[in-house]
Amino acid sequence: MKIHEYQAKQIFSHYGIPIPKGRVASSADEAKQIAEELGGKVVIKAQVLVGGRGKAGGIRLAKHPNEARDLAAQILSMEIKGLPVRKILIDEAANIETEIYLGITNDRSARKPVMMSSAAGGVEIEEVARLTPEKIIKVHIDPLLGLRDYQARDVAAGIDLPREHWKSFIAIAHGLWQAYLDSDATLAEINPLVITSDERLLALDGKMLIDDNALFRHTDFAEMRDLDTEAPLETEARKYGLSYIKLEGDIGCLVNGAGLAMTTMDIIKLNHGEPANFLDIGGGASAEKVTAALKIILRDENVKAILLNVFGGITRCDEVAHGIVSALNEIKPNIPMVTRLVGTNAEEGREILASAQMMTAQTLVEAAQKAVMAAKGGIA
Amino acid sequence: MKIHEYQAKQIFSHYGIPIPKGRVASSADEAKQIAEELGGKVVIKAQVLVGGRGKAGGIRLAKHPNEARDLAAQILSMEIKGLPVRKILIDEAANIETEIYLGITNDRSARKPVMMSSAAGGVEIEEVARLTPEKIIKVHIDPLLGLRDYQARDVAAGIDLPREHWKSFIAIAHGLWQAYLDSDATLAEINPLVITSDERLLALDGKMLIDDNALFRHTDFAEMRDLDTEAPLETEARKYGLSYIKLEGDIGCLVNGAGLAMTTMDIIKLNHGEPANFLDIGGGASAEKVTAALKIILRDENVKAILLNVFGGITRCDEVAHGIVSALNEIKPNIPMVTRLVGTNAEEGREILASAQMMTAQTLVEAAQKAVMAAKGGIA
Amino acid sequence: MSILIDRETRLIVQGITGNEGIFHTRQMMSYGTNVVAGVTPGKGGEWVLDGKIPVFDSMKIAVEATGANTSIIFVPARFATDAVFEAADADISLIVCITEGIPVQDMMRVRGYLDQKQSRLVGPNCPGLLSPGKSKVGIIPGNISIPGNIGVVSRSGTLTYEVLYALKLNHLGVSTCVGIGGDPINGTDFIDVLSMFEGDPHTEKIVMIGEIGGNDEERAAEYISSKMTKPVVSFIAGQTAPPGKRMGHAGAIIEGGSGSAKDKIHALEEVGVKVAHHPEEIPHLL
Amino acid sequence: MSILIDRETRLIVQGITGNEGIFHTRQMMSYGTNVVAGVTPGKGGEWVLDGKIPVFDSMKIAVEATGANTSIIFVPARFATDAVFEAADADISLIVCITEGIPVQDMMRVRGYLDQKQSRLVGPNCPGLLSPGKSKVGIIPGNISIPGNIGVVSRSGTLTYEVLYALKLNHLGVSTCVGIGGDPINGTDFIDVLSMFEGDPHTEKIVMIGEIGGNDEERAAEYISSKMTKPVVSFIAGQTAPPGKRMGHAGAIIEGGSGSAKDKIHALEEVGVKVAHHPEEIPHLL
Repeated sequence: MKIHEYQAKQIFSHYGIPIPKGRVASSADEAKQIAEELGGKVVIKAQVLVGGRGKAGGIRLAKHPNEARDLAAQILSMEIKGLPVRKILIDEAANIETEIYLGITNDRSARKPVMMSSAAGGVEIEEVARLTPEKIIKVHIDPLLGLRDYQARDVAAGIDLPREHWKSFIAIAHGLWQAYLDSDATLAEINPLVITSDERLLALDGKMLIDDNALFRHTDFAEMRDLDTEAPLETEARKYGLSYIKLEGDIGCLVNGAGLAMTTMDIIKLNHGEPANFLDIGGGASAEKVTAALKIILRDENVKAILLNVFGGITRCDEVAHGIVSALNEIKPNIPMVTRLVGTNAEEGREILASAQMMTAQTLVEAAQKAVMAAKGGIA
Repeated sequence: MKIHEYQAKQIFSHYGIPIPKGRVASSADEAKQIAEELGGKVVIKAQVLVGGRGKAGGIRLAKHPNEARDLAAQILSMEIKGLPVRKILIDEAANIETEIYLGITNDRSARKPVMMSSAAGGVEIEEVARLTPEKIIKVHIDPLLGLRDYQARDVAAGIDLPREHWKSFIAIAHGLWQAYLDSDATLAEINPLVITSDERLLALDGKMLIDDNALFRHTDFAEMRDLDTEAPLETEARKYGLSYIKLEGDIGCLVNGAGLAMTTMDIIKLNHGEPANFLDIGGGASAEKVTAALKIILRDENVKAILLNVFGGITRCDEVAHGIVSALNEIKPNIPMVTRLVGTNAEEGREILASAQMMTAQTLVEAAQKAVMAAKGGIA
Repeated sequence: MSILIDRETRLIVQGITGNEGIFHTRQMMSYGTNVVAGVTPGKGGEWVLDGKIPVFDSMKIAVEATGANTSIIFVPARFATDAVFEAADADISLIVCITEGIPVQDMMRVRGYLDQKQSRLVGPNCPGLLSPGKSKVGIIPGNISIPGNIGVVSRSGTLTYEVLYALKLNHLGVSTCVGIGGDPINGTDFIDVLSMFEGDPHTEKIVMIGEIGGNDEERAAEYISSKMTKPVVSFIAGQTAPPGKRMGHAGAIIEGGSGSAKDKIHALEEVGVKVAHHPEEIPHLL
Repeated sequence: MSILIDRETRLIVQGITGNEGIFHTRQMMSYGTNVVAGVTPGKGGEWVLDGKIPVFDSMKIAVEATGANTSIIFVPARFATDAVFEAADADISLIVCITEGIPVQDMMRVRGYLDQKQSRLVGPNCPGLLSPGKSKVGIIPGNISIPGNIGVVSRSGTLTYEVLYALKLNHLGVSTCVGIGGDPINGTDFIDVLSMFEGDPHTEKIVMIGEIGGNDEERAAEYISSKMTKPVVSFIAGQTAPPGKRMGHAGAIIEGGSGSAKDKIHALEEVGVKVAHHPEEIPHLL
């Protein structure tokens, strides 16, 4: 889960990381008032959860409160990469001498957190990694021991930070580690961490991703979820415990299991169709879950056919078939559906569906081909 | 460093461990007022840092505020094992069903913290360990991982705690672990942890020892040190960075190094004398340190002779000798002194001392024998 | 022969008294797995499954009482890491964690701890293991696979069942199927299992089922190239998955430009691994 | 021969630019120890001791530049554990920590970590090691001991010097003297050193100097009884120490009725170890 820059910076500040004076606003008048409080030059930053805000004009410098108001109004009326700007952050402008990158993320291969830093701050770290990987200093952190002082120092030395800033940098590194740890973050990033012309270190921008699996111990974060960042159907699906991701195609997919759901999409594509979504209904396949899933798929107007692919393992296919029939009776979709049931009691399941006049398939490939044909109007 | 029961219980409470309602007082009137606030039966407990308060009459039950005042006055006028009672804790009286012991300490052999518990609470754990060791449940805690839930549960099961109390017990165990950890304790102990007649767990008494070496990160604890618990000369010595412990004998010892200082005491005893103190002046042996040490030894009125034993290693013995002479010139002690200098430049050192008309010795045994004789008036 | 589980497996079920625990314990027992005990804190002393299986309060006591060497975990995510630590500290040599939804930082600590121990963890967020005809420790349906000489290792659940079923339809049997789970950090990875299959005389060919996210498949490709003599056939799910989106599994995400199916397939084909276009093609590549 | 340090020792001094660091580095170099570098964070690039010794910012860089295998730590207590972690992570095989006053919980974490590593820690709160005529890594005066075949291991500082000096006066030489330090939890204990002496062909007899507190001496007695073939002579300081009082060393305390000199002497004599009444008696018991 992503949280906004202003939220990340508030967390950083709690851990002693210096951030610019500033506040969040949702109207131009508020922005003007904050600019007055901050006494002069401010930076106005769109709070949207996509990269490239700056290029899109979502970050602007205002030299006095009236300009702040005008620019705020302008930014608040924008959409950036499809996301409306609902909030803006008004920060005191800083005089920047140097820009540094400092972040902590999970290194899956090493199975450890890794702290990364680069003297090339202000640029996305993936960009630096691609162009000048030698400029990135990495240290792996022992998950049982935490960040050691000497590691933070090695990072400071590695990016050739002037020695007079080591002490502050090490304190910031420790703050970032503690923020990452306590927040169950999968990414905690300061970019840029700047040295100002009056020789202070300051976290000008902040980004945090929170582990969805850990939200049970962070109810405060769960409330921070910005629903603008996901399709409304994704939000809806989450309520039913369904894992749904909207795509651009026209064949709705309803599958049990994440790997099989991805595979179903892949086979549709392989047969020259386009999946409309990823949807994993999880273990079992109760009538309620199938019903909820079908409803969500049908709300996507692009959908021209549905492929329902269930591997009956522990759950028996005849039970699943009954679930499907009962769901269909409730919804009565008016688009073609192909159903594939495999595994335990698949034969019985298929008979139940056939009597309900469903298109059925035995193999994955057959199911995909039938769905593609149905979406193209081949079967009506 | 020991801290008082009321201080330990405040810390415990901060970590969510339930403690009785109560407050500390230093006068009988205060005690009465607190008893009134607590609305009835209270326990009045002398806050002195020695065991056996109860037996000495330092813990009393008062049935109403006036009785509380009288008993408080009585306890505040006591001395328990030589320590004056300056503060009392007034706690709401609890109806006790069961008494449990729960503590965490450092297991030196295992090099890990160990949590210990016993259904025989209210008794000193050493006593339980001696009489019925099988009644003590121990779990070692991984210092990098901390106390695990399952370990706390195993302890609860191990002492046959009724299952309805497991959840509270586990929470208390975690609180105690966190208190121990954050406070750099060498012991954190709840004894007794009681089950009340209304089925609550309550930490009735608490004890914490803090690692002296960790006080640099706990300035708040350093202020809690109760100077009543150490001889005034020990407090004085600490100011000079000297490690001094007062004993009952008459031969003052001044030695560089803790092991050698203990050995010097041992050899005095072996030669039928009695050491008046342990004193380690540490590395080097500057005139200032020798002077401070000599002054402290001389303030002990029992001292009839002084044995100064210095092994010159890196420090040259002639330098040490100059330090001694300069210290003697300042203090001019009027009791006999035996000096033994060994190691680097010992010969030169002994010459300097001889010209200052000091008794000198070459071997440890010789030095001890001369000091013992001097203390008995054999040399004047 | 098989790897990790066989007729010598003596299993404890952690969280046996929950719905899932009791259901799958029954399934495993019907399959012939030697379930020796269950553990549910606070329910020690009870007996479940028609009085056949004793329940203990703690792993330590259960292991002492039964000499178990394997455990399977069916407890909710917030308690699951503690269950892993408890099993490891009770010297269980194989711990299988079915639980989905464990926070990734918890798993990093678990790995940091287990790396000092003798215990192997399989999972979490996995369907467990099946050695057809011998033992089942997990939730893989027993009837979809027959004994044989193909080793199967997979990050997925039902997709694995598809593959096992496709193999069975083609009369191909399996030595052991290991579901390593769909989380970004798990106890056992492809390389661990590949090396065990390489060392197992009864496994002749291997099927490796990967998916988007991370670079376990790429590292496996390197390992196959340098260390494996047995043929490996693979399938990678998620060729049509969009970047930046978590596809059901916590670990199935293309991020920062890495973890795509394309890269994985490329890496595998580079070292001579045949990569199937879809699961039903796998039997024909073996 | 000797144990732990010899002419192959390549030493880094952590905290070299402090007063103690520079003083003892000079002493070690005069003794012939091969000091290859110093580390003081923030002073990398400087040269000390008449431009002979380079100073680096970090252990990693210093080890890479010099191929050091040993380090000695002269940094204040609040930074000393970090210095130990840094040395261990730089794969230093022997770390000698002179620093006194490290919190005991810090040392428990250090031990917990080092037990997973290849690095051995000697100390903290110790005088270090001396292999007479070969190498000195620590603060033991070089001139009070001569080469020979007696191994010395001790929890104490100046008391050890007394013993070395008494041996020298009796023309008895030493293979290696190891000061393991006076803290309750340290990196190397009596048993570790005894086993190394047992395996060292040039060590024929051993002197073990204990003191009150803990039960390292008791455990050593057991070890001597079951594993040692070489004679051990001992001395235990603190026979007159009162219980409950910390005698200078953080580890020298009789608490909860255990750790008394009497118990230790008894345990050692039980297994045939000759225990001297005072240090000057030791040469005569060898």
